Amino acid sequence: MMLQTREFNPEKIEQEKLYQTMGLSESEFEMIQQILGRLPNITETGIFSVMWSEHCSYKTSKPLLRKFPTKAPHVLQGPGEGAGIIDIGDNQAVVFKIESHNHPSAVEPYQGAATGVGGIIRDVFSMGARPIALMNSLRFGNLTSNRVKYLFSEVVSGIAGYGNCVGVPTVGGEVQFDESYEDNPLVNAMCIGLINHNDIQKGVAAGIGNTVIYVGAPTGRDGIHGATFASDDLAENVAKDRPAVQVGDPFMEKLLIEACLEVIKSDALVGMQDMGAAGLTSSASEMASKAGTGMEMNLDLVPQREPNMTAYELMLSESQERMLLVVQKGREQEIIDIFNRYGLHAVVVGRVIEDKVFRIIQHGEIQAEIPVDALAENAPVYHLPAIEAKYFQEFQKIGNKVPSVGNFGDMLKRLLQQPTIASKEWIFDQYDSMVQTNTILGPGSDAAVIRIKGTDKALAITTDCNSRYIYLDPETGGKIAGAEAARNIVCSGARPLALTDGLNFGNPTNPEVFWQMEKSVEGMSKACETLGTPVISGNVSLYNQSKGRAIFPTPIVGMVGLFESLEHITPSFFQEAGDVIYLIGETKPEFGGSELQNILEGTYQGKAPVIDLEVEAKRQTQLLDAIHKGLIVSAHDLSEGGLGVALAESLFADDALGAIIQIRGDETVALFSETQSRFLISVKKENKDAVEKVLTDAIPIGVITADGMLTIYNESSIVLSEKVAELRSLWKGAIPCLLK
Amino acid sequence: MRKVTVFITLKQGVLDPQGNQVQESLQSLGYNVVQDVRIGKYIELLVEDGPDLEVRIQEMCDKLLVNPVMEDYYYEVKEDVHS
Amino acid sequence: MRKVTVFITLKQGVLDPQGNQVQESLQSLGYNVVQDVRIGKYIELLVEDGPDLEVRIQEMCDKLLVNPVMEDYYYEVKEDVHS
Amino acid sequence: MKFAVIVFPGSNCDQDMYHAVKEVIGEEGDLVWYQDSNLENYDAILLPGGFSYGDYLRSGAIAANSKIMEQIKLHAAKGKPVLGVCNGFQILTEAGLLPGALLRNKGLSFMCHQEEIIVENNETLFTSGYQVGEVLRLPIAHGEGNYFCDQETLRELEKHNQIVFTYRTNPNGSTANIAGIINRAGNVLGMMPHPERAVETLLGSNDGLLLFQSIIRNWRESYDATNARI
Ligand SMILES: Nc1ncnc2c1ncn2[C@@H]1O[C@H](COP(=O)(O)OP(=O)(O)O)[C@@H](O)[C@H]1O
Ligand SMILES: [Mg+2]
Repeated sequence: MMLQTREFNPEKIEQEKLYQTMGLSESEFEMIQQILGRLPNITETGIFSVMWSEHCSYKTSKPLLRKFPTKAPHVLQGPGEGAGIIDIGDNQAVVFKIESHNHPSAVEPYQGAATGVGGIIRDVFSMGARPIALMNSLRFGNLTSNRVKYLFSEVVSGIAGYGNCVGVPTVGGEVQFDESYEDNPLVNAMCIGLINHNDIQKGVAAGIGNTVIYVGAPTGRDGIHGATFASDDLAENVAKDRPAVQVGDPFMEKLLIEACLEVIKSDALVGMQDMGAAGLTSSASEMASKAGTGMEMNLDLVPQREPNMTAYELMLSESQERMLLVVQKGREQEIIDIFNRYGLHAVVVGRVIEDKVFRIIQHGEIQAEIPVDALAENAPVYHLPAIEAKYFQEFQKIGNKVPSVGNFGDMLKRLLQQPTIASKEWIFDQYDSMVQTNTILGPGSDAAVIRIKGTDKALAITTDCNSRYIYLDPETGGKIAGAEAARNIVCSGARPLALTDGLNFGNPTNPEVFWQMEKSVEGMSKACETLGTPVISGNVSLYNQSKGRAIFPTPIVGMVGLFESLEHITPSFFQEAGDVIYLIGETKPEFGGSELQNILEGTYQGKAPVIDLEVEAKRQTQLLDAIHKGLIVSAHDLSEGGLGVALAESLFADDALGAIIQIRGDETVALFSETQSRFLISVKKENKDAVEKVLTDAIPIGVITADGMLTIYNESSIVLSEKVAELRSLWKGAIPCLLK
Repeated sequence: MRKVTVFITLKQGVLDPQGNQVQESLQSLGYNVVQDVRIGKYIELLVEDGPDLEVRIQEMCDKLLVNPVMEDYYYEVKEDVHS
Repeated sequence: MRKVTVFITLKQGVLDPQGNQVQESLQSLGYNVVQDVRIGKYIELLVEDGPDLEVRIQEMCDKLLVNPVMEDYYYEVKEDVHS
Repeated sequence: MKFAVIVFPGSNCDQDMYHAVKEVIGEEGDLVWYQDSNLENYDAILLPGGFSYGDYLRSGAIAANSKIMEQIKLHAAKGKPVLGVCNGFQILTEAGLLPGALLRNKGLSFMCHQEEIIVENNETLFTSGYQVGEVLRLPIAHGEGNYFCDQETLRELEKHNQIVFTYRTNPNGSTANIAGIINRAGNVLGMMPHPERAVETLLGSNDGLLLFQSIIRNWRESYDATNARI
């Protein structure tokens, strides 16, 4: 959209309702007139439209976000800043956040994913933290159409291309494939940083008279209206959004990381923020609003990539790799020198003023003057109606019946080849998961484990969200998402600390969609409360729908846990023949939203598995206790595909190992039900008594062998007996095979 | 058999970090005469001749070779190649 | 100001896996007429005009733009560009 | 012994290399920014991995044209050790300190995992601690590690025993499975696998440790020899 400022005078904007094409409603336009006491010009209208977009203002999701528990003694920074911060002792803290880049990735998957990674890294180092790990959570349609395969492989290369170049290891993630994401892939990236308490940096424009400095890439015409674009139905004709494509420059970002982390050490720095969605506009107005000041900026000083850029374009551009700093007046040069040493351009573009307004000057004229709080704080908030979805009421009436499975061995093989279950090696082999030499367990284990150099501590990181359960039953599914993330952390031997959430939904003005949002947030909140993991940051991505069809509700949980000792690190794979295998938790016939249902019925219906958060918390506490006592050799949680899949996965580290397992009752239930709050552990024979004392719900189900076979009995009859090597090669080959 | 060359460039306004870096490097090597660098792709195809050659080339570009979201292209049909 | 275009190709004998893959994809899209695909670089330079223009271009190619171990190149000096 | 780890804009394994040399092995070392070009006081130069200059144009090409390379060439000409790992290897070939070039991986994707690396030559100051035929588990992490040279160069490399490391199973299409080569003089080694990522069992392998220890031991021996002569 190339708007020529001159052609659009304020009267015309009002009369022809041009503000609507920018995503502002009539009542919002009226609010703007009241705030300004006059009609806004085109630049001002643009500024309001991006700042009041869902992406920047959370105008429809704010009431829901308030439900999340956000406080705990170890929370140093909750939601509100670039990223949240958690204390991990010894004057150290971890900083993390997740962010979506769904719409850009649908239009240009490589660059969309790459710039998504770039953006979340900036959120973390702008707090003063060194980025130490990346995760990603992806959703695509079924890997059958060429378009989906293209989106999938380009998104993965985009994440790799950016993350590998900046030198931050991508240590894990998750991906699911379901039809509902066919036209609306989800690309959520999470970044984790490490910081010393005294380096914590906030995005504030404090101190009247202080200087505003712009650093990084020059501003171009790319990504104009990216923020509003991210807040609207994905246009069926993506062609018209083409000019919105932003190209990432990971090399520039790497220089920015190093330079900014050096600048942080200088007491001349007052505040720093990255220019994310809505670029200059949001960073400047948010920094001023947080400090209770105003800001004046001269656009003639802003580095520009193209000639003749208008104020409108400069303020709305989403060019990547840019930062805004406020530094003490008189000390600009020392900061500029640091950037120059890294080959980066840093220029003075404005100053902090007393008037709490955001004033933009270009060519000697005031182009915009807006009260800062109106932009950053006082955006309208909507309480949208929620209606319990019809499909949900139908699903609740369906009883739990056990599907019939012919050959259990064959079914296990089919399950292992389902792309959602199959090995993700094709993805993570493309990521540098080891740079920075801290990765103890990289992609491929339940949670990634990163050591903290110079200490005996380590972090466990995971992302999880089974959106099928959330679709069937948003509240239960929300609880499961929180619980599953904690489960993965606990299996690795770490204590869950806190989480970041990435809320991806359809159009919130559809009351059934809003109901999904509300219920899943409530479910997640309950899980957070019971498991003691506050929410410290997050992101909302709405309007993920096209042709009137919304994605499955997908509130992703990114969780971080702490190891107080490296000795607690526990693998998810079986380790040695002779060890005893236990299943923690009883199994019920629960197939709603299961992978088995997907295979047999090609759809999801019925009830989601039930979850009792108290039971979940008890088992997690007991397991962690047993791990800390040194009683557990390996631990893996049960998720998609149930016990059968978990057993196979536990054997995939070493072809030589096998297992003999004894199940009871209905084989289909025992092997493939997706009952929650279950774990698969292996222990030394001599520790059996001690284990049973601590883990009150643990039932011995078998033993690890050295024969490379997975053999499962029910009483005395063989249910299945398969070569581990064969299972493994099917599991490993499934995704590459689908992409051929 | 025809040799076809396709020239793919980044659309105007699309950032070319690679080109920018090469320009800077050329300048630091003393080539201050270089005012701008843009880096694109150069594809050589060997295609069987036929009446609809040009139509096919355009189709191939639109479907696969060129990313229309970010790139522009033009092509040249060159000499007969005897195979 | 002159526009200079540099065409860089992989030397004969150097494998071009990307070209091969594109060829395969074209064939699977039904373009069996495509017998060979080679992918190279296409660099557009904007250079101040001068008597030794061509010498400089060759120097820049030899020093930085092209790696003679694996690449060949040719270039064209195009129209005057008014700046 | 004093190591210089050269940091180019975009290097990203510089800290890892430094950590390996300094914290794990306990030797002296500095991170040297590419503009601080006095390398005279260093005994060995380490060119770390990463994406110098974003890998733009060709990986290693722009760094190979930077001023500090003159110093590095001087250092190499004196017979002092130079080790280039991954991007460092790419820089060394681009700078002409080692023959050949590193092309895009045959499979076109970046790849990162542990590989089995065979020691082909242990008569170098970098590998004297290993046995010929020994299999090392070392991580690789590269998109352009496909070593290429023409037949003539390959014969030369073979003839002078310059192939130091090969892959047990070729992951990237490299000519003759080459994972690392050394110059004729035997003091400049380039390799795609990352020994600095394999110095602690906690992270999966310490098979790279002996490489650094070989450099140090050989330096000590020649240092002692020189001192004895004086
Ligand atoms: N998009 C991705 N990026 C990086 N790693 C991934 C990705 N998807 C899956 N993985 C890795 O593959 C392994 C298996 O993932 P998943 O099947 O989702 O595990 P789980 O069901 O235990 O959560 C995990 O270690 C995870 O980190
Ligand atoms: Mg798991």
